[in-house]
Amino acid sequence: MFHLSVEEWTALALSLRVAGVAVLASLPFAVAAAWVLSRTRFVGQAIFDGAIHLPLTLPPVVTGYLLLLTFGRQGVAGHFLAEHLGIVFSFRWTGAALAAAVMGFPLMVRSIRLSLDGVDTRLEEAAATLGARPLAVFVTVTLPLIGPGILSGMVLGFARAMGEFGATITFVSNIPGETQTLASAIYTYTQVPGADAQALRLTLVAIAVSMTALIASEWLARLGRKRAVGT
Amino acid sequence: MFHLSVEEWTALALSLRVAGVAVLASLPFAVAAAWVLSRTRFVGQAIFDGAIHLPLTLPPVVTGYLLLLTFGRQGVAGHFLAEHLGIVFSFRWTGAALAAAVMGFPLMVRSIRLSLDGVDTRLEEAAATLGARPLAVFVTVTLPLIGPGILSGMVLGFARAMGEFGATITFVSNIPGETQTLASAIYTYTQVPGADAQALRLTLVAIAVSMTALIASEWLARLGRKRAVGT
Amino acid sequence: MSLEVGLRHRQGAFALDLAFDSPGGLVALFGPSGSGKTTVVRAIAGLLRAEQARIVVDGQVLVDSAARVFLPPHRRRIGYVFQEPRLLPHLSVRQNLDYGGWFAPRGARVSAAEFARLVELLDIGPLLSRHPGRLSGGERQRVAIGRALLSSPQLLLMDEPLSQIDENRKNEILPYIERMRDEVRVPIVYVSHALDEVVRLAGRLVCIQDGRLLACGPTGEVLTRTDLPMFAQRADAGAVLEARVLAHDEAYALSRLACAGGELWVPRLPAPPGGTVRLWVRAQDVMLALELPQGISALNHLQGEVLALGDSGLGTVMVRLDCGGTPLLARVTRLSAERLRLRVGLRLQALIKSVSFPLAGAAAGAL
Amino acid sequence: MSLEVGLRHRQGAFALDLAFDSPGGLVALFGPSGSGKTTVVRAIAGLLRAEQARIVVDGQVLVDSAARVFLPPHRRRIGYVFQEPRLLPHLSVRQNLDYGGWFAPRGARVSAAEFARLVELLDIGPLLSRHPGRLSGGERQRVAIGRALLSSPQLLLMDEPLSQIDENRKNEILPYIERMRDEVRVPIVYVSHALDEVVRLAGRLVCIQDGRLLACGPTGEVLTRTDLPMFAQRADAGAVLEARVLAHDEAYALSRLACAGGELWVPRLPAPPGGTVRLWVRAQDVMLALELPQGISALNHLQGEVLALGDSGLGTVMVRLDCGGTPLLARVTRLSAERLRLRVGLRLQALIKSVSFPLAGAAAGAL
Amino acid sequence: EDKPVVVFAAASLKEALDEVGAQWQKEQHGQVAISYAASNTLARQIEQGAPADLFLSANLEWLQYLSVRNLTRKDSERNLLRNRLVLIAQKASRLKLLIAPDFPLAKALGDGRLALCNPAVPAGIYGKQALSALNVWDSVSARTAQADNVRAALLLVSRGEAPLGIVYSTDAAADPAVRVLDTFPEDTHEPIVYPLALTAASTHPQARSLYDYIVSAKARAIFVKHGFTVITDAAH
Ligand SMILES: Nc1ncnc2c1ncn2[C@@H]1O[C@H](COP(=O)(O)OP(=O)(O)OP(=O)(O)O)[C@@H](O)[C@H]1O
Ligand SMILES: Nc1ncnc2c1ncn2[C@@H]1O[C@H](COP(=O)(O)OP(=O)(O)OP(=O)(O)O)[C@@H](O)[C@H]1O
Ligand code: MOO
Ligand SMILES: [Mg+2]
Ligand SMILES: [Mg+2]
Repeated sequence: MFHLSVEEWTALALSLRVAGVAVLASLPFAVAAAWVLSRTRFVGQAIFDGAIHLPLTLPPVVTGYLLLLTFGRQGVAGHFLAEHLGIVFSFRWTGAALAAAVMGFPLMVRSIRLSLDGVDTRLEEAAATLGARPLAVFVTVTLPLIGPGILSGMVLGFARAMGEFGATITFVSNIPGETQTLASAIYTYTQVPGADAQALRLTLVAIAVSMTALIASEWLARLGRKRAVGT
Repeated sequence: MFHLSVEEWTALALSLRVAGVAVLASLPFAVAAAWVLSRTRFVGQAIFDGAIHLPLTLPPVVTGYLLLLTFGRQGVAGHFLAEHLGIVFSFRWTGAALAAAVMGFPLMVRSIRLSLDGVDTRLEEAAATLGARPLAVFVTVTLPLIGPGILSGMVLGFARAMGEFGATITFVSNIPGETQTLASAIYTYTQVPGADAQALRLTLVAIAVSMTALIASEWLARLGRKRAVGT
Repeated sequence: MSLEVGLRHRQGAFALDLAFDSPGGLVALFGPSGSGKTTVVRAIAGLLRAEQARIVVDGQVLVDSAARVFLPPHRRRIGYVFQEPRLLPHLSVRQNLDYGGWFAPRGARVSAAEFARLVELLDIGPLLSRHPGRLSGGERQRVAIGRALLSSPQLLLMDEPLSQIDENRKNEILPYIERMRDEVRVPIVYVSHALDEVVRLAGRLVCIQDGRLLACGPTGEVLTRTDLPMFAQRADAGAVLEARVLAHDEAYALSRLACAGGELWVPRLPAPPGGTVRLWVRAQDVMLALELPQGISALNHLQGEVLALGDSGLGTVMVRLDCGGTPLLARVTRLSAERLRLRVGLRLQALIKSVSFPLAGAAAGAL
Repeated sequence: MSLEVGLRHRQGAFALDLAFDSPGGLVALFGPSGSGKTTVVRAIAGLLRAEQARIVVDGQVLVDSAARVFLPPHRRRIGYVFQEPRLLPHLSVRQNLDYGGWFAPRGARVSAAEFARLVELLDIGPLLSRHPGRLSGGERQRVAIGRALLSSPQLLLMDEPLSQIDENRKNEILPYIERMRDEVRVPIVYVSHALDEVVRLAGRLVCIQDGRLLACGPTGEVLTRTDLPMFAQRADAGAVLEARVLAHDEAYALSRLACAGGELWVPRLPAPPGGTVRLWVRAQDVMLALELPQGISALNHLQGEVLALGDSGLGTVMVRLDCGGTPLLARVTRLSAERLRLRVGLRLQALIKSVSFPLAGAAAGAL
Repeated sequence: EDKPVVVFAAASLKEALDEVGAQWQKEQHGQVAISYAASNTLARQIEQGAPADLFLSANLEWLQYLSVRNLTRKDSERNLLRNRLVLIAQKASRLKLLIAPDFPLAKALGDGRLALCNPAVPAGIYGKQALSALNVWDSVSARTAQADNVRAALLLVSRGEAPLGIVYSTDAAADPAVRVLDTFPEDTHEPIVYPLALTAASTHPQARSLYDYIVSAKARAIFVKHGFTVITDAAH
């Protein structure tokens, strides 16, 4: 039952790459956004916050359309990136990664922000008195302390990326070997009468992958927790 | 432009009801699941954790099918609930709420768990020495301390519920007035060439709703934070 | 009111293995930092499940690992002043103080008058509506003390409760603790590094080092043991005199006492005539004279005989005296010792100023 | 090494409004709980941006709100021992200790030998690889002290650093602080409720109450002011003698000093002959005699004249003496005062045991 | 309370069927609720007991799926509409291309892609059939961008992401940003048929009335207006 076709192996590999890249590439931005939301106050913050949550609130298909309009070959951002940085999203796995990153972004930001809100700022003060500049405080104190939130955000982002197909398929279509992820493949099977077995098979694969990621994250979290008990 | 048809008003109202009920009804379960994951160790915990994350990992359509198979009129759980408790999900708004709840569940559990992991257990110890039984400790100490996580989880769950259509449409279809939520309505418009304006209009409504919910949650969070500064 | 503790537990590299008991009253845990005091208190509170434990308070078995008995913390009716304040950050000071009352049995709740009195005593009235995050360090500690005292405990655990409290407030709080000990008759386990607090409060002293029992016994006995460098080397080493109150002189605010060695004038004590008191006499406050000097301000002189001479560091000599049955310690410079030709058996006068007596608790009930 | 502080700030119901300065050395902040000590220290550290502030250390303006100068904390090169330990929970003890070194300028880093010495002194060697969550309360406080001292600070802020440290360790740590003060010549702001620490360490004493300055001046002067009930009512009230070191007697571990009123024998001081020292003489340790007694263990007697008599509570009388220019306080019971017929102008002998001198810092440099 | 007649219909029928439904409502004073989704979704839902009275599928297969399970009223099954498959380009495109066997589709694409539907949805199946029949599938199969649905394929072309696309003529007509280059001959693919049936579980008294209205001449005019061909003979 778990014999996968070449195409399915490709889809699995692609899913892992897309989800991995999406999570890692968006992480710095997620941390930055969380920091801005948690630690600063500015006019229009609610709008910023709302914009980050949009991909969660909107039907994925709409997000996909918006991505297409913005990051497609003809889109403003897409055009700019292609011209100046040589980054092309349309019909590439990079586009799938972008879609996955955008869809997972609110989840990552929320988790990280939640941790950030909970950081005892007295520890940051202590680090500052010891000569650490704000950036050094962030790297040596804040970042390690929000480790659980970052990890949690990454798990959510990864899981979401594995399951996402609505925005992906709309944005970069469903090209086997390039943009067809496991989720798209499963979706495709569900559309065909009599393909239930195949869909189930791939679903089990997806479950296995997520389970592995989850267990790894729990293990990492426990490792971190073991070291730091109380203050 | 913002003149909504009766059907669209209905969809909006339904979305709010579905999202609200989904979040509120699943909250106790989410808190319980988070507590189990954070505070207990048992064999098969990884599987429990994985199961909770499934709706995030799987394509929503798959989740929808699984719900249809389980909670449909012919499904085991659906049959049981209908027979013994009179709760019918299939093709009712309650089903949409169930789908939204299931889809948002991992997000809520994660947030709450993250907060729970961060609770200073020394405070719970202090409460216990003052005579509070475990349940009382939980209600008077733990729950208030994880307030931010609960709120954050509710925001995520609500937003997800507002944006969800994949599982909903698959589970309870897209029946105006009964199961057609804002997201489903938007999705339907996006399927039709030339309906962009309508889709955009509803999208803006969805954004406005989420923005309101978000601002309300921030306000609540700030209220909570103002009261409790440090230990 | 009795207390019986036996513990065996490992945490990390630290091994705890000790047993002690107390007939009641206040028992002080004394020992260097890291010796295991907090660990013992946590075990008594039920926050630590020791590998082997037997803890009995007042006949009630709280823990007996052999019999698999373990009463959870919330059923032990304890008031625990933690080493760090541990106030509930989401509750106001008033709610923190009330917290224990929410769970105390109806009859045991503290009255409004008692609440007001304690708030007044701890000087936390103006803080009641504030949240703990907006308090100073000492204010937090005072609220923590109040919270424990207001929970109507049947056992009080206090882990360095006065460490950040200033002298004047300390002198107001100590009598309250004494009242809990003597009138409310709550058994108290008290951790402190301050010998004056220990002497004043503790009927029984338990000394711990590296997780093991070094000494356990009546405070006076343990403190005068010269084999415990923990005390002998301290600047405030001394002896505990037991004495009977003869009378009070209200005009001069003095009390007249009788101990085995003679009569003493000390600052007015709260004990009734006829009661027994314990007095801490620091070795450095005792002056030795070969003959009784005249026209001197020191009111007290006991005649005694040198029992032993020991080096007590820094060029000083610790002189153990027996004053007609009352043990006394005096610390003098080696130069003085030579000038006075101190030797075992020498009879001399020990002079003690009245004002040098630290206020000792009226401890009749506590012994 | 000078320090100049002017602050005006409101937080909640509390208003801070004070100014003080110090020529350098160690300045102690003294005052009841909630009086604003920590707030002042936080402002000096730059963790609190006071509404109006001017803080100058050693000529360097750290804050001047009028000129809109505000040096951020990380550029102030401070070592701050917080009132609560505030160790970084995700770092090991060793990493916590090293933390300040990561940011100190290359030349200023502490040597491995110095690190080892301090670790030894604080007795935290076995804890180096542990994380702060697994330490006892006192262990945490010691690590926090080590962390601040090892950050090569140009200004040390210590907020009740020894509150949970036992007596023996305290006596090991205090000389180190003295060395920082005298040899490394780091200005130190020291908050403490313990008068013995203050007397021993502080050249200058700043008394705060309710956010306002009560007194500021050389420690000896402030402590002998009888208008400050904060001190006069304390059991350990006393006077500060200034004296010159004449010689040391190594055999007896004593030092011979000369003060205006005569010569004194005190336990061996670390000051060099010819240096000036400050000695804290508690009023309760001074015995008064109309004539010089013979055959007595007290090595020191100064002849003096009664300047004033004042009630000092609890049936005792505070006697202000002038011993040939040296001020001295003696506390005796009212009964003694009457028996000796004490009155202004009476000449008498003040007896002080050598061992009753709390070890006072060799403070030549610190004054 | 008037319960509506519930119609389960393929998403691509939305505009036309909404209008038909509204007309019927006005004329017969009945209530109608139409649930649009993918045909497969709807079929499975009917299988699971969905309260649908009518099913309007985008292909024969999913009606068949229900029919063999006896979930439709056999006598009500009929092919209602027919659609055509067209080749489209962006409005602004200068491309000229006529469909014929071995027509130079690959060359016309250049380095672009051919927007197409997923072979899981009917439009994708028909497109692949047509291109295979014309012997050009092999040359472009690796160059397709398979969209989730017709609408998405259309968008790829109208946004210029893909130079060419294959969609239904009804869809192409609704999007002013695209231009039809040519229509595929009907013999190159299975007929594109939208079948209609009453469900076996339907109990709504007005279901039949709506059914009749949908197959009536009045409805026919509306479908035609939206670009469909109406199949008049009740063939099956
Ligand atoms: N965050 C805060 N918000 C409002 N008021 C505060 C806050 N922190 C402290 N206070 C108040 O400011 C005053 C001064 O506090 P501070 O911490 O400086 O006192 P302190 O002298 O250090 O006392 P302690 O000896 O108890 O540590 C106190 O009355 C306290 O209640
Ligand atoms: N969580 C822990 N894990 C491992 N070892 C611990 C832990 N907590 C404390 N210890 C060690 O156990 C020993 C006893 O700790 P305890 O807190 O009982 O000391 P203490 O006597 O209360 O000291 P202090 O006066 O400093 O508060 C110490 O050596 C300490 O390092
Ligand atoms: O809600 Mo979706 O349906 O992720 O694509
Ligand atoms: Mg302790
Ligand atoms: Mg303070």
